[in-house]
Amino acid sequence: MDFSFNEEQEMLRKSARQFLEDECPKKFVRDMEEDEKGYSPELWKRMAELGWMGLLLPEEYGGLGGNFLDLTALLEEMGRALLPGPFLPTTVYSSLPILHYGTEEQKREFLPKIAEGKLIMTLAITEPSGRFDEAGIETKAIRSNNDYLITGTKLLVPDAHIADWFLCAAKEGEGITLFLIDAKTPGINCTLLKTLAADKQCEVILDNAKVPARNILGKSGAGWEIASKIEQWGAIAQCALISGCLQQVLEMTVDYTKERMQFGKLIGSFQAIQHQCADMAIDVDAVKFITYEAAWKLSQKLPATIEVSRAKAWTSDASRRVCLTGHRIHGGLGLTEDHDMQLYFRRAKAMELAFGDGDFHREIVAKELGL
Amino acid sequence: MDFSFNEEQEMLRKSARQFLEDECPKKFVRDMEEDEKGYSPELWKRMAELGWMGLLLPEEYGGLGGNFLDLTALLEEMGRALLPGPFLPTTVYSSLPILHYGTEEQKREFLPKIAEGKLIMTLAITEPSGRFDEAGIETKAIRSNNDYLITGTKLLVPDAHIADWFLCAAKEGEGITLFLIDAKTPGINCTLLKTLAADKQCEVILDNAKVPARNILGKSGAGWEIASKIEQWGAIAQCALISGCLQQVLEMTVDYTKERMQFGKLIGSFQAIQHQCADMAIDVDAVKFITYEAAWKLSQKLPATIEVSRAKAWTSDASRRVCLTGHRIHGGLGLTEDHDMQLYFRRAKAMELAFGDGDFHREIVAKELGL
Amino acid sequence: MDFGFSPEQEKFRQEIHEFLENDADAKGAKEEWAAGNGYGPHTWVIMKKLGARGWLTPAWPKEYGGLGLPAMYRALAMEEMDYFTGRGSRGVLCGIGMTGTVLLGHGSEEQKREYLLRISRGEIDFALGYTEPEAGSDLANLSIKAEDKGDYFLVNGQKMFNTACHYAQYHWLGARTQVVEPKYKGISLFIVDLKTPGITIIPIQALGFKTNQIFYDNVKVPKNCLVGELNRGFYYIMEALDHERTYTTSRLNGELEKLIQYAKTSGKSKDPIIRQKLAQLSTEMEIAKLFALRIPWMLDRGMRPTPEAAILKVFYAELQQRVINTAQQILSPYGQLKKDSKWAQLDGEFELEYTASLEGIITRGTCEVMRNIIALRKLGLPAR
Amino acid sequence: MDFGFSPEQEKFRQEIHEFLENDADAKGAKEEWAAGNGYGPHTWVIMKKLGARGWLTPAWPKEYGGLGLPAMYRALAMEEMDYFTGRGSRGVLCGIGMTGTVLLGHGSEEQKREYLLRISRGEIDFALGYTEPEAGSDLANLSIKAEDKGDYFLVNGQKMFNTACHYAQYHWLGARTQVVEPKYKGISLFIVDLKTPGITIIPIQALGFKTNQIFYDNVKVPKNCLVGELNRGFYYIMEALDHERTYTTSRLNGELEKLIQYAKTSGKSKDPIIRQKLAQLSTEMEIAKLFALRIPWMLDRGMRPTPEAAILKVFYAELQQRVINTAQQILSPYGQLKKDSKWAQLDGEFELEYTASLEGIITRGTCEVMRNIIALRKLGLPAR
Repeated sequence: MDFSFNEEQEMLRKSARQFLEDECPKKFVRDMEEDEKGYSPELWKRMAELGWMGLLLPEEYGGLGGNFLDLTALLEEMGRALLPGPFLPTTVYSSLPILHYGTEEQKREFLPKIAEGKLIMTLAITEPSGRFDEAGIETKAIRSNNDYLITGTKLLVPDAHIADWFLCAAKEGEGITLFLIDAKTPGINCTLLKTLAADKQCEVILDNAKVPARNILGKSGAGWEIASKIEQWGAIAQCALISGCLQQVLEMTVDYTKERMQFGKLIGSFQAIQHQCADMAIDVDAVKFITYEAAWKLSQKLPATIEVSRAKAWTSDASRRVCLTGHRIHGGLGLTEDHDMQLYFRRAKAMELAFGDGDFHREIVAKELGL
Repeated sequence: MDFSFNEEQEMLRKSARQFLEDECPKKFVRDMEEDEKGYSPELWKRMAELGWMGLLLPEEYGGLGGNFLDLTALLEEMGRALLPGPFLPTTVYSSLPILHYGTEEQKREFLPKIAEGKLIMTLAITEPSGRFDEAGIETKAIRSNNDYLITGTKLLVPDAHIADWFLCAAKEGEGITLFLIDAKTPGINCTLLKTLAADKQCEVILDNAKVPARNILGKSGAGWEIASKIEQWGAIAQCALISGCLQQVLEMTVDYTKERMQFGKLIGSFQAIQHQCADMAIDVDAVKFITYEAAWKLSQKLPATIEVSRAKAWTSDASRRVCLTGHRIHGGLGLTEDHDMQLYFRRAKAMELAFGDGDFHREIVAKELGL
Repeated sequence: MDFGFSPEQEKFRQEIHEFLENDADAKGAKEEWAAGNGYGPHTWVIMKKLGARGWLTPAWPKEYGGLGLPAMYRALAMEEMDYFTGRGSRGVLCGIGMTGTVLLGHGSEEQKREYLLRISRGEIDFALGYTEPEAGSDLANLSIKAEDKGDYFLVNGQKMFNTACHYAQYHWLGARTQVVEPKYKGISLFIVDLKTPGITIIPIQALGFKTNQIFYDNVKVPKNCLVGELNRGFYYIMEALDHERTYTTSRLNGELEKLIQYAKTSGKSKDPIIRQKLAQLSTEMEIAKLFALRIPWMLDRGMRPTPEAAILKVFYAELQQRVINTAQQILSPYGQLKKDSKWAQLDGEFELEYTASLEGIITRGTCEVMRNIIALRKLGLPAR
Repeated sequence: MDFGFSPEQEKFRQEIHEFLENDADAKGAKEEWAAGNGYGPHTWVIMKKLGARGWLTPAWPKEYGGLGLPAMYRALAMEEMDYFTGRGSRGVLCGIGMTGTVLLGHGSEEQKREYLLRISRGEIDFALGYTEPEAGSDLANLSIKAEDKGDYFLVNGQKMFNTACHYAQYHWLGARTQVVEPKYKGISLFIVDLKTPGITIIPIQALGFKTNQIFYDNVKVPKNCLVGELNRGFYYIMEALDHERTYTTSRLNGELEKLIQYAKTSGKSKDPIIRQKLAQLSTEMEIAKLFALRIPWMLDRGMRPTPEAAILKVFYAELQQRVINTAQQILSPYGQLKKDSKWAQLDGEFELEYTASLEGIITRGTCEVMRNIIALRKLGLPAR
């Protein structure tokens, strides 16, 4: 048993925090909410130089050979800073599946470019059904000689408007196939949606988009296995982001209770506030541990279905509780757009929903328990 | 809109409180937990003299012609006093169905005796399935000339061991029929179960118990309609008991916070305790209003399915919350058998479960909402 | 007991209902409020139309533009107006709820004549001027200073979150007229024309609504603008707050009804977990309704519903959070899409409400302060 | 990070597991504890068997009967013992957790020799003697008086809820040796032989367990029974309480496993609502396990886990309530049937637990006191 990050991870965390404090202040976060791209190519390049895009990739593809716990340390800092942009879509949702399921040719084509920060990718799974399971996929892929013609609507695709390539799930006969699709393919139409978090989620309509058969990731018809794995990785990555986000909400809130006077006292001396803060602290510790445990399992390449779903179930709910308490304690001030509290509150909702909310993951846990 | 009991109801409540404070002190409640009968025939007689057994019965059958709101006022006091014994089984579960669905002959046979306190009855519906719906009934009634032979097992039958007659649901073909059964009928075997609340719930086994066809209540095969109605009446009666019970837990707990010193202060001055008490008070007010509203609908002979289920759903859950907070605040003292707090805690559970818990009634509410 | 309304009450409600349903300005006002900006031109028109019928202040005496009816009628009118005007017009407006209530009880005859009729006719409104940067829950700590200069009061200082400043004509100002312990004994109330020289209004954009900061720089306020007695303002505020905490549930109930309808049409109502949640919300909504109606019922019996208003406020605000969260879950993942986005459901209402509803647990007394009131005033727990 | 155990740790755990599974006295002890009476003859036998193997105190130095292992081994041993001894042996026993911890740190060499070996061998146990009628959460308020009479301390007063008094040999007594402000600076700790003349023990039946009131009437306690320094007792108590709040989760987890199994075999697991509840409990149980293991992990790193023990206590106690209530729901309506009743399910375990579990939210520091500790000690919020 060891509940601490190792030295390298602590160093990564420390340098990431410093870097993001400098490069991703809240002003930048606010600007990116307004910005149409929603990210800074300049910052993207610098992150690539730090090796972040290739953190989980082997050295042969230009990566650092890190594991999921390394990633967790980094993501916690990104969550704390509310870093906008296509980091997860490009890395966890795209480079990881290519690394694990791609052909050698695909790996050589995509991974080094991703590691260098020269390629932005994203994942197009969700459809109008809003479901996270295989039955939710209605986009169709029809074989035509050496190509596929893909038609359907993908929703809430993160950063699709700036992505160079998509990893897209489509129904081929009774199975699901995953395709690597060039964003410039004719027949693809991308519309930015307007969201609570002002993150950049898109509608992507594919109308007979032609994709060469060699761009299948994994096996034809066996794509859902990969998609499930991506959803697991995605879920735990969201947990790590939330963890960093909530840690910051807790700190910000506790700090405020030590400054704000009401009724002639610091509000942090009121038992009602103390107990609310205590409950936040319990939630945050729980979020960390349950997330770390799942990330550790993944880093050890152990089966982690139940651990990931436990983490996402707990974290999704805790996220709402902690942010709401943060707002309660900050009072009117936290409601103003100038205050950071509302940034965290809005982002937390997007993370809660991404890759399934509490009820969704509890049902997976139930299945894993043999219920 | 009027949220108050009328003058007569207030008088009934006041006299009931005085009577029960004198006749049903906690020592009596404790004695009855140990007592095999679980009630006092002497007290039963005195309650009958006060007209309580006939409260809801018309004057022609020896009753007082009261309505469900009158009953609510009385039951709140019984809940407050934790009155043991077969009051609800005899009145709400038995005399009311006879009044509403019985033949004139049945009414004349049973109702005056009940009103005079000379007949104890109970309801035998629940079976080993533990369900509260029609599908839970497997006890069989087989016609044999002018009689029925009834075979099956009834569980958690309140006060069956002292009942003179049972109102019993059995399956006749595809329908359910209700029978009035003399407890002395050969083939009936009654075993007292041991329960958390030390109330007297029984297993009743019927082995070819012979019941004359004229003892059918209502129509053959149409008994579930009556049973549903009884379950509604039973549920709202339990709500009224809980309401009185929780009011007393609140008062007892608030009083304790005004006496108990810790850290040099009355514990009632700690904000954590204040907020817990405030939440108890909110719960208790909500229990009352949602219960009164349903009772009012019943007293007006308006459809009340959704109101009753809302009341039982809310009240069942609030009951657990309020009693648990009562224990939290009473600390170690409340855990001792000499303290009244644990009496309320144990009884509340039985009332929560009787006629369906929160989840069960929420599903009824959902159906009524057209979901 | 009686959980129904009288035929007269039903008729009264129905008249307002039909009027609002058919009036074009009512629809326009609804859109103005939905944008979070408060009164716009349609709102002013509809307020005047409502005022002309006495519906803004049915419980006021006829001489001041009311209908002389019991408080229960006021509740019914508010329910109808809230249901139609939608978010923003939660409960009462400052002019009717605070200014009107205090003036009726403590205003001079001159003030009553000057303001009450215009309020009841919907011609003017007031911006609530209590909160300051250092006086939120702790209202008694307010520090904006009003000095008695013989002919006038000289006011200096600032206020935060004075939401109606950008459209109201008057400021309903709580200011310090004496430095004294306990602090609440040195507060007085004033009516200040917002066009008085020296007043600066700075807009603040908050989650889902627009509010303001307001600065007083040597503002001269005439003597006759003092309301009631000097230094008694805090008592008046507390008294009237019981009115401002008078929520109506029709708007939130309307949202729940939309949600239930959405669950039915989308097929999500088949999910037993969602059924449980909606049934629970519907139960809690019924309780909130009863808590809300208890207030006018008590007022009509001459009782002061202080802890009961606190119970309503806590229960309503926390229920609102549960409704919004269940909505987000049922709409998931579409709940995060804004009103004017493609694929937004139910006109993006619950995206907006997700943030805008936060205001409910904080303003007009936090839930924590409300629980203190319940503990002290209803249960009689010791203050220290 | 590492969320697994080493092969040595697994082996250690397995040995204890197998021993307890196969030992007849372990089963007897389990029944004794289940009856809520504490130690019976089988318990004394099993304690000695465990003690002989060093398993009662694996983290103590070898010279005092320990195995000189890290605290993590103690946690593993406790987990196994709790799983098998069932309810009642929650966490640590006073002799091991409180007396042992304090003596190791502050006892005289004579005391260590006199008591530690006998504790570690399972030969003796201590009754925790802190709580008094007027000193529950407010331990510093204890008033039982120990007067220094030169040759001995003269003790007068009473204690409440001293659970082990009817089977332990010694009383681990916190008594007032000085009347002083702040009160906690006048408390000392003593080891008192429960057979000392002047001691009267009155049994109290509580929900699901037996406890005692104990009266001291001019009891003479020898000077060498004072533990550590005079008037430093409160510091020792606080230090050791971090140990007493070291819960293991194996017992509660065992209950949850039974419940999950019951849901499967009874078909209730098909109900989506019950699936949700069990999945949630299983998630929370995992968190509780990690919170529990954090304590020995910190102790092994020389850290003092005060707020972390408080987090564990709150989370565990409140989780226990949720487990019991979900059990009642799943077993409904059979959950109310007692162990020896016809139709009782799962041996009536959850009927017993429904009341017995209440103790968890109250004793060893209420959840409220724990939240204070988290706020002050972990988050650094101001005390006043």
